[in-house]
Amino acid sequence: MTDSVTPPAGTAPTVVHGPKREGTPALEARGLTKHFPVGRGKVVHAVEEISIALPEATVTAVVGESGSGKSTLARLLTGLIKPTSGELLLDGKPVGTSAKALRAYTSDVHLVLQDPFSSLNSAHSVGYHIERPLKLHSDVRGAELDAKVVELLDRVSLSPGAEFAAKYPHELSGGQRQRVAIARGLAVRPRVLLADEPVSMLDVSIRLGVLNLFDGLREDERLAILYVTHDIASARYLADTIVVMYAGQVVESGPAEQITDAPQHPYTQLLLSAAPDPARDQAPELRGSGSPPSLVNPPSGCRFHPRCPFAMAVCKEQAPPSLPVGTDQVAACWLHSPEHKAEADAVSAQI
Amino acid sequence: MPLLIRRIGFYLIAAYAAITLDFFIPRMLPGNALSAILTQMRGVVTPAQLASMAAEYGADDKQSLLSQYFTYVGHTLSGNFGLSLSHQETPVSTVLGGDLPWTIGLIGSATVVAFLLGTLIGIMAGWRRGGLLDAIVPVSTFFQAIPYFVLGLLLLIIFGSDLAWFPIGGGYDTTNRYVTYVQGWNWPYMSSVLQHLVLPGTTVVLASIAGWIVGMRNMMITTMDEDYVLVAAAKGLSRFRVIGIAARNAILPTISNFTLSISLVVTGAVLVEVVFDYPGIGNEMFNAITAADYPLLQGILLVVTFAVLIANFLADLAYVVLDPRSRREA
Amino acid sequence: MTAVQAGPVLGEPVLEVSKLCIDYGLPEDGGVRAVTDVTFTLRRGEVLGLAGESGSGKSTLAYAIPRLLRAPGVITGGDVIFHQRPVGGGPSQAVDMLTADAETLANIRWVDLSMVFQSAMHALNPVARIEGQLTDVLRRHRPGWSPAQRKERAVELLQMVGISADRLRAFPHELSGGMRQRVMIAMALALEPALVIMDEPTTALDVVTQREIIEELMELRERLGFAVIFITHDLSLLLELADTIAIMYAGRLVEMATATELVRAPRHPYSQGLLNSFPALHGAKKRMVGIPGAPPSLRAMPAGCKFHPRCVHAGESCLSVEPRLARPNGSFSARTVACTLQDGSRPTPAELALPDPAETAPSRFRTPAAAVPAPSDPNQNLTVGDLS
Amino acid sequence: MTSTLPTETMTGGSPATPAAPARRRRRHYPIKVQVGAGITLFFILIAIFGPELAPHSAAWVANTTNGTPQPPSGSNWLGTDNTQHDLYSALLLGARSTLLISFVAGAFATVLSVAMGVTSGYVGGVTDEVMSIITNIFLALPGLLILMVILKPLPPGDQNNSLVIGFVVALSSWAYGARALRAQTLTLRDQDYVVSARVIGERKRRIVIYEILPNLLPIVAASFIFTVIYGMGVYVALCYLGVVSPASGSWGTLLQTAQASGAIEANQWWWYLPPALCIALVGIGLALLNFGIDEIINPRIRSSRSKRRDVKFQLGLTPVVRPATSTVVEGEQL
Repeated sequence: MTDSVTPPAGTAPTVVHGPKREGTPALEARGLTKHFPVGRGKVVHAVEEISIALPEATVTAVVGESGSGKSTLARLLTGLIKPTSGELLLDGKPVGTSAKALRAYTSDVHLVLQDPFSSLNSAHSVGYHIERPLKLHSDVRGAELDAKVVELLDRVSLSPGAEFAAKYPHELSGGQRQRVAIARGLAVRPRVLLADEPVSMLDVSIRLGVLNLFDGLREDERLAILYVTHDIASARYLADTIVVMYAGQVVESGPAEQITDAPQHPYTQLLLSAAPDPARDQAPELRGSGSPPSLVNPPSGCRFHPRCPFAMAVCKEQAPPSLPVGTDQVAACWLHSPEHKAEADAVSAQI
Repeated sequence: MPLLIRRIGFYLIAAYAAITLDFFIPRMLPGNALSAILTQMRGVVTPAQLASMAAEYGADDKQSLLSQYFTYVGHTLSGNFGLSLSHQETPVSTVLGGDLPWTIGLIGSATVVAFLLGTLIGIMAGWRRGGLLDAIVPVSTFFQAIPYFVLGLLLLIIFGSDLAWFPIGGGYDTTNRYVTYVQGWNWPYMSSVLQHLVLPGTTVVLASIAGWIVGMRNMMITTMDEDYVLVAAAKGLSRFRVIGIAARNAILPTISNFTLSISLVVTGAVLVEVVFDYPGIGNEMFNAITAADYPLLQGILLVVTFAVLIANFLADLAYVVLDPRSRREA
Repeated sequence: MTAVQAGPVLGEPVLEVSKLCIDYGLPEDGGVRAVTDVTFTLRRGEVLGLAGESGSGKSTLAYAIPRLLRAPGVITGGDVIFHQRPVGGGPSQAVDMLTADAETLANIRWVDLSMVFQSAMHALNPVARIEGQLTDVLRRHRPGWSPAQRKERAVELLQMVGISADRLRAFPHELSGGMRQRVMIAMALALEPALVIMDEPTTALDVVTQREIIEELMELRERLGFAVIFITHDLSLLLELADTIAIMYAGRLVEMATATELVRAPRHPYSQGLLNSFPALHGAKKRMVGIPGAPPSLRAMPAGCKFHPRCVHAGESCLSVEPRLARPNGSFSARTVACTLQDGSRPTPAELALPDPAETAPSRFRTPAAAVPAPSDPNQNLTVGDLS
Repeated sequence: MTSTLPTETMTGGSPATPAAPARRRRRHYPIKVQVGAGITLFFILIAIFGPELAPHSAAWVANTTNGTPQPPSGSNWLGTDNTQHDLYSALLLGARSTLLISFVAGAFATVLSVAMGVTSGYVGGVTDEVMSIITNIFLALPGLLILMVILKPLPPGDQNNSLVIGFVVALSSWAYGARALRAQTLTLRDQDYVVSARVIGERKRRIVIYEILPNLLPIVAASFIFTVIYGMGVYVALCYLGVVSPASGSWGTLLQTAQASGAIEANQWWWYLPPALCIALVGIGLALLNFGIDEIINPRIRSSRSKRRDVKFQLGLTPVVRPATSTVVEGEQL
């Protein structure tokens, strides 16, 4: 499907995932790694060596199963949890570690969470939730502040804004709450919006409304959006680029439609064949079985090899580098390495 | 068994804290109070003993506080609590040895009865919410809201003095001049003991049962919302099996909340002993306070604390046996 | 084990629900109506998909049928008839579930009608071993069996869902999410019931595990011939596995049709909106809109058609007249829909008047080809071999 | 007394029933809360105005040479004690110190338990470990007995200082509330709205005060009431045992003198019964209040009452009520 690729022999260059655009990305992460200690010297290898760039006015979808580290990645990008190693660059400038720098960072990067029923404090009104970031990060006060709150609510289609500002979270539906959460994120004109499964707890019929809102914000606000999801169909719908994560690592990334139409990593293929698809009239063939590995003791080599039907000897021993497999598309899989081409062909032929 | 190891660690720390607290309590007393106590003892004990006691309380400066502390810890660990002043210089351990069986009998029997009965009522009240038993729950809480000894007084007034159904005090009958009891496992003595146990025992049961009932009822209601209980009903299992499955799970938090209640029950029961003039630790404590018998007080405090810790440990053991999840590796 | 009858006897009804109404709270205490006038018939071996959003009453309906709905749920009208096969064979007997006493229900439950819950984590007793939870139902309903027989059956059941026998001694927390759900399915099939009600059985699972379990489940259904009521909010999944799909909205059935009919030619604006809420996995990207607004609250139901506030086709009559479930005007299929756009009183918009698909083939799981692994479709599943 | 306090097992109601109707906000407080509040308020008023209402001062002695206590009469509503003091006045006068110490103890204990519990739960880590161990030690120690040892030798000045006594009593009771608050804080800390507040850059202190504390209020209230009940029990017990003897007298002091003078053996009920009943009533009033709060924290435990007594809700046997014929079908009762 693609021309044969020529990875640089012997070296494994750092591959930066995310949409390819000219200029400096709004947010860039270099070599982010997070290990959570779980006692007795054990650590959970939640996120390993991920470099990702989020240019403005793009949507990057991070797709993976539960426990793949996609939510941890989103939280690392907020600065909420400290990475074990790696660094964040906002508009090309490294983010400082001082309290002041972190506070400034919070005005540029916002996170929308999954559960609309717990992301708003039932003790406070909708207006309060939207005022707070404005009070923290801007000098807007008084009537101007009220007007700004109304304007923000209107922008997420909660009209009339003044009426919604006076309501309490329990008076809103799930979709409306999620819009409030987004409006709060937009309050101080952020550069980056991180959305962690923002629609998975909403009713099916209102999901698209929220996804379309993100889509509009990408253009209107020139936001760099990271969309974390387990639903690859919605990722394809919304995102420019899809990044597939497995067991804390990126296994494949590339333009959204390329990933869903021509997945190159066996895990992406497994994920796609398992996804519900009304258009399908034949039973899908699942290639690979089992469940994701423990991240305390991740498998050697490629972390997917115990489930991979194409696994070769090298997969158990050496972690694969990210290899180009198409235009702007990379897959971390030995099957695409020229050195292992013969063996890969043999394995594929057997299946 | 990481849970159990953690808990044992905690009990060791708690026991150590109790011993240390016990050491400092007499030393925390205002200086005058301490010398007043020593003065008061002058006639009671020999000068040599007085000197050693002064040393023990840090009233003499010959020993450093640290070495006093180590001497004290050594004595305590070997069961040597010193001499009781109000009991003709009997060793404190001997005095407590005489009192303990009474207290353990009272608290032990009352706790077992309250736990079994309360849990059973709680299970039924939770299962049939809004039913007849459920109406008992607020009533039982009234007993719980009244201090133990006030409840004891009320029972004593009604059933002891007024109706005279039960003796009003003591551990066994000492007023009947026609019968002399031989203390031991004989019927006349034991029946008198049981008769004297009824009112104080009932007081402790009444005062503590509401905790078990309400705790178990609320946990039953919460547990019955779990899917596995509905699955049991959907399987066509008998009603008693369904209740059993719910109760088996509901009892776990009740057991882990044992810690919250046991020290309250013990302190409450100690006061009940005073009301009923029951010959246990509590009454001994009351007398020791009146007589300012500090060695005895210290001994009682330690014994009661250790008893509470041991009871907690038994509850932890029960929990580990009953909940397989607590046996999981971290 | 007794041999299973050769294939399901399709056509014979196993469950008949008519005009079922369910409230939360008694009418005297200000209860609210959650399910209104639901009527359907389920035949032996049929897979009925019940789709709807949260609060649409789909779970309420499913739990009320075996009368397992929790307080304050009350059944306030209608009939539920279960056709029970006697143990020794012979014609089935109709059991009125709503007048049955506790003992009759206990004897039907799990023997003829079992359930699989959404979260296996919560549906398994956390303090009991898997073995005990599999055998207690045998001890109850197969009193003549010896402990050895029960254990043998438990092993057999576990192996049926691909779990090794050594997990019998395990506690639920020692199993993975997928394994727990498999145990639940094995448990539901322990007595080879005629009907299994499944309440979102795979929603809590990851997509790969979900697919594995669905495939396994449908294979078992093919082999054992039980009927299924499958509840989910994921219509796209349902379209793949159900024979018939019932769409619920605000406590009412708004459309009922075969899966093929529904996906190719929806008749109700809500069904169409739902179908348009799932972005496609393949093909050209197009902007989709979903359905405006949000489902109504049970306490503030609009008058007339409950969907009219969100419906782009709503007309004057929709505000006051509640449409009845009926065969769409001009359709020759057995499908039904509750919408005035389909009763001939108003012109039907083109997108809701697509012709019924010619072949009303049952779901792909019913075709013999599905029983054996199908050769892979190169357009669907790209293999690595294609790349170079 | 495990259940007067919300414990960690009772935290959080899950949206279990998928289609459960939205609960209507209750405008009226449950009857339990109304009665409880009424009783409590009544005694608080007595505590405030007791000295004004009392017909006689503490020093007043009945004009009689009789050494035996007099039963109630028109002049002495609750009779007299062996020194011929008016017991009705003593009861009114004793209310103040009894309630004052209880509420002071409750207030101190609540402040302590909020400080310890919320800090421990929110900060986590080693701080939490150490604070939890301290809390658990205080739970395991027999507080009342230690209080007896500490308070007995206190000089009379301190014994009459309600702040000192209240604080010392609070020391023995704060741990219960701290444990419940720590557990709830742990749950709230991971709520998405707290995470969101951190994301927009809110400071720690503001998060604790504005985001977490408002949602802890029912538990704080429950733990306050619990410690007031506990504080009253402890204070009355200390007076009854003679460990503390306040100059103004308290209900516990009344009980102590009655007991010491053999009033129980002599069946002089007017001496000991009124204070005992008052103590019981205050306890019951507060317990009723706490009942209401418990049901607000955990609505599932509410004992619902239906207007139809003939319909029984039972697990696995959904009732069938057909309004047309009004016949109720259900299984046998348990």
